[in-house]
Amino acid sequence: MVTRLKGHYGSGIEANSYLGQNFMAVDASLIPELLQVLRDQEQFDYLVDVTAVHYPQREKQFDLVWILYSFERNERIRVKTMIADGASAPSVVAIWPAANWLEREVYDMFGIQFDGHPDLKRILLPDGWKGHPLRKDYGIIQQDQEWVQINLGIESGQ
Amino acid sequence: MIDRTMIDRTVTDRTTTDQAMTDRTSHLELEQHDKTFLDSNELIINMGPQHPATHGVLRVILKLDGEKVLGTECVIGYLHRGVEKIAEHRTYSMFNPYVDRMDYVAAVSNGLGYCEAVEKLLNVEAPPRARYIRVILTELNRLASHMLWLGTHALDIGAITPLFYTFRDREEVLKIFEKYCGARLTTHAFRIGGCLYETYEGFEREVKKFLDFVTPKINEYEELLTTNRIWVERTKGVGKISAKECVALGVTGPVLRASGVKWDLRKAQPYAAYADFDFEIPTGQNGDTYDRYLVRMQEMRQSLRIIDQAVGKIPEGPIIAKVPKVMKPAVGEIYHSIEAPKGELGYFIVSDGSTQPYRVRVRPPSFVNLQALDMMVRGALVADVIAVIGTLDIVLGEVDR
Amino acid sequence: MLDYITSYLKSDTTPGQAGNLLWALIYILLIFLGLSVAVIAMNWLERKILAHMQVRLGPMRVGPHGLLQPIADALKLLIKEDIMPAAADPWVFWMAPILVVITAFTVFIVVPFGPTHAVTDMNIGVLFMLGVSSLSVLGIVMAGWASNSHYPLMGALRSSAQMVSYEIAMGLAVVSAVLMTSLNQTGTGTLSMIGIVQAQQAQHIWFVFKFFPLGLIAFGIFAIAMVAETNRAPFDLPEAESELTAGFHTEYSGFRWSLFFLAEYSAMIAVSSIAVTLWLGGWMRPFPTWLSGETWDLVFSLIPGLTFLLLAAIAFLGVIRMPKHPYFRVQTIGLAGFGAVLGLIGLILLLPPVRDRIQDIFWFSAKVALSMYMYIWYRGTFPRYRFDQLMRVGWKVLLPLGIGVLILTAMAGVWL
Amino acid sequence: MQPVATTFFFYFLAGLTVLSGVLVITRKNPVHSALALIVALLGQAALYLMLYAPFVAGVQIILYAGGIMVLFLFVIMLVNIERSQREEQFNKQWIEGIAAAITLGALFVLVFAKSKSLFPDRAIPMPEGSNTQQVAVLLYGNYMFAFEIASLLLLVAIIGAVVMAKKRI
Repeated sequence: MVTRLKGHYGSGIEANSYLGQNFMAVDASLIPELLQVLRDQEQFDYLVDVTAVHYPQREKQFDLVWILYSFERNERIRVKTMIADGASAPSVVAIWPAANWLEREVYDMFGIQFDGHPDLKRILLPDGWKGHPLRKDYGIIQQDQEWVQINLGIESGQ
Repeated sequence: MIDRTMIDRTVTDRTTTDQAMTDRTSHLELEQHDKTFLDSNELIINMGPQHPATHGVLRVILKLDGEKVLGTECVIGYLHRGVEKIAEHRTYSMFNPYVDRMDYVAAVSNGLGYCEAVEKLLNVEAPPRARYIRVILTELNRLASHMLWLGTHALDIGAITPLFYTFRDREEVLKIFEKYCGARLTTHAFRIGGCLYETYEGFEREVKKFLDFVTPKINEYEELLTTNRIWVERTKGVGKISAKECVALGVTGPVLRASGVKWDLRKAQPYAAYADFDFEIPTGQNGDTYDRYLVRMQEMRQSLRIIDQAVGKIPEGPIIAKVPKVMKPAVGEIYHSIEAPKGELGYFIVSDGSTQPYRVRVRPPSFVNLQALDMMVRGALVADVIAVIGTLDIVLGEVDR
Repeated sequence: MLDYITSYLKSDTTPGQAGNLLWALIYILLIFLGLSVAVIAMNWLERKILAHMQVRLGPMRVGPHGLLQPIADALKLLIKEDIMPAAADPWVFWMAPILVVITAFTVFIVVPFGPTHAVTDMNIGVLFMLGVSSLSVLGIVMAGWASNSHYPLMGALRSSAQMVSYEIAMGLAVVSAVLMTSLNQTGTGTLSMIGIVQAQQAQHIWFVFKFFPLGLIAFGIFAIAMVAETNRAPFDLPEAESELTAGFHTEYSGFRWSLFFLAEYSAMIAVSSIAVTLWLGGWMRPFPTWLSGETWDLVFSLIPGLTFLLLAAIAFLGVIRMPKHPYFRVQTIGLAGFGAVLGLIGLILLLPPVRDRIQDIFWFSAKVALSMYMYIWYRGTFPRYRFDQLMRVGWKVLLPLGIGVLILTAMAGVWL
Repeated sequence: MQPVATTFFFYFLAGLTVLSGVLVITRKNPVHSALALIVALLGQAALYLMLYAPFVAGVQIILYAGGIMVLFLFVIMLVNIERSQREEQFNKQWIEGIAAAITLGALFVLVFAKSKSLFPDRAIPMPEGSNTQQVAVLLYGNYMFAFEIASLLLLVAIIGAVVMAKKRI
């Protein structure tokens, strides 16, 4: 499968395996197209999860991860791509509706914009919150003090 | 007199003005249906975050035409505790108890998923005895979770009696947990590499006794509900979701199986000791609330079957593998998922070689399943929204993490 | 004075018909007190019975076996803060519970506890009861609207639609029972509550068994419709707790809320008494023809007293089973006192002059109590109907069935 | 039996009915109007009772106050009250109203003046005991045809309402 995809997309794809789990590191430009192909032709019809990992030291700070599963093959695959802070990723809601809330959560937690998402707004945190808590530079007890004071009427949420 | 005490928990959310609500729901496009001169205005109702039937602090904004639901929007996050952020600041074993607090109804399953994921990352395997104990406790937990679901679901639909029956029987499960590890709800039963506690004296006998006790009880629930006309009318054809829609929306667990997809991670990618046992995956055909109910009832029976098999042949041997005191997995990442009572519960763990995970991502089944709510209730009645929230079996601790 | 009382007791008419204002007032007072006691007892019984159906104990702390719980609750409700939402319509909000309570109590003036034990006997008794109890929906609608909040409004909408729909089926069932009263020499029926029972006496049959199974079906229709009419499970949609939190009384608290509570229970008793009067022979004792004769009359006349003695025995059994710890002393004494009161009532009821007078009331109350038990039983067993299903049952099942039974009853009355 | 304080009750009920009738047309809030109308209808029912027509009174309560007015309220509650209050009210039309009132009043006076020739001297008092039976005999005996025609009319009205309210049948 990977060779087939490689033949089609060239060097943008790097397939790998760790502890028996397959993953592909993919160039960000290939993303919506490749995922579409994975769903339509390779039967990865179930989007398990969309998430991200923050590496502040890197130039392209975020790893964006799609975890896919195929009922047909009983097989999982992870698709990873790197994107820079402030850059936006293509949304896969059109391919898997399941991505809707998952992408909203990634946006909420990391501040990654998704192009083409129907309703990209915060999901777990309140709408007016400042900051994206799962970034490495966001402290564990850090809070949006202003929001807490205005909306909860208390000095601090701690 | 349960309904009288609920009155104090009045719903109206006074912090939200009508204007703000309208703004929030402005994107809920209205279906164009034939309008007649008798049509009334749309009503926007704020269901929750404190509402008897939203199972915690879920807030659903309903756009209604009379009693008909035109659209919904879920507002979640009231219970957000930043579990994933906490994980980055704890060592692997320190984070273990935290996962119990996500799906607090099925804490054992959460712990199992996390421990197995870290074990995979460390490339160790739990010894067989530990795996059998894990299977028994996890299946008991599945029973407890399904019982709680059944009770609250029936209560939402208006049958108040099953709640007390299921709580009575769930109590027996919790007693076993308590005897095993000292905790009833957030058990922290397993450790990375196996189990910390050996089974207590008479564990097998008690589990067997529990099996004998609970089998007629499940029949009793079924007697109360399965052929009850009102129950069937309230659940049949309500909140239908097809297999295709389930897959597209990432819905897993009993909801997916009730739509006719015979997929269970315990069979598809066996973990713990599930490969050793003989059990079936119950499925439905219609994907409605009634089928989901039947599937869960069957699942309870299958769980009993698994426990029955496991308890008879727990192998001897150590209960914990050799894992270092200070865990430093090699740089890498792992995704491991198990079949929690609610669906696929996955852990995506990234290690940077230090004692603390670099990133832990939990793939919560309730969160993804809840996404299907809007699709399932459009065009239905308000009463169906309650039934569908119940049948999705969400736990807000897991949705919000 | 004594002469006056005895002369009244010997008369065979109700105070209302005799124009006896004093006795009418006494009756009204008695009914009011009796109803309040019945509602309190019902409150305790419902919680206990429901609890035992649900493997719970129910109230156990306030008084022996929670006997004082309803009183504690009533006190709590009375001293609770009375909240009126800022955006509510004060006048309508204030009127609604009063209207509901007034209608719920007014209907009792025609309820015949015995041939003479009614405040009055109206020529249009049944019609009066149905009409006045149908006014209570106005109170519910007013409450829902005046709260100016979404959930109460939806509860009010549901309840108005529900009650108007079920009133029709209920009316048809009632008419078929009224038709049965006309099966006599003159061929004229009656709407008077006392007249209906007297017709059953004259025909030596409870109407529920008349033209079997027509009477039974009509009774069944009424029994279903009366549950819907009083907003009880499984038709408790207007106050569906899991959907509308509390429905029309979501915004009510304290005393006003307790008025709704009072009205709900007295409405249940009221519709049950209609059912008992129309189909279950009213104050007639069971098996009036099959087990007739002097001996059986005596046996049945002893039952009221024996029932109370049995209750007293149960209470004393409870006393024996009380833990022998000083902590429980007050409770034990309380329960023993309660049992003693019950026993005393039982003994008084066994006295010949009392037992002849009290029989009618006892049998009537016993039948109503049975119906109330059914209410509790439904609540413990059934899930709640959905709104469209409720409407379907009302319009597509009960209404055609009611019309069919009415026509068949008329035909049976003409030809049989 | 002789009723007590008949005159007092008559004037009390009549006054109540008229007062709530006035409230019906003067209240701005339609729900208040409807509630006042209910009071008027109940007062009317009580007046029927005083006329020894208990059956009519019962029907008045069960149909008008308990049935029709509930449906009225049902519809009114769904209407946006704030918006309807801002709209032009009918009760601003004083001239037409006064004209109508004068005409109606003149008619009443005329009828009262000529009542000697229009009505028999005394209405035959109906026996209280079998009032309902007599209504039944009249409705199903003498005026059977008219009664059935009326029911047919109502049936047509029901079908018409269904057709108007529902485009797809």
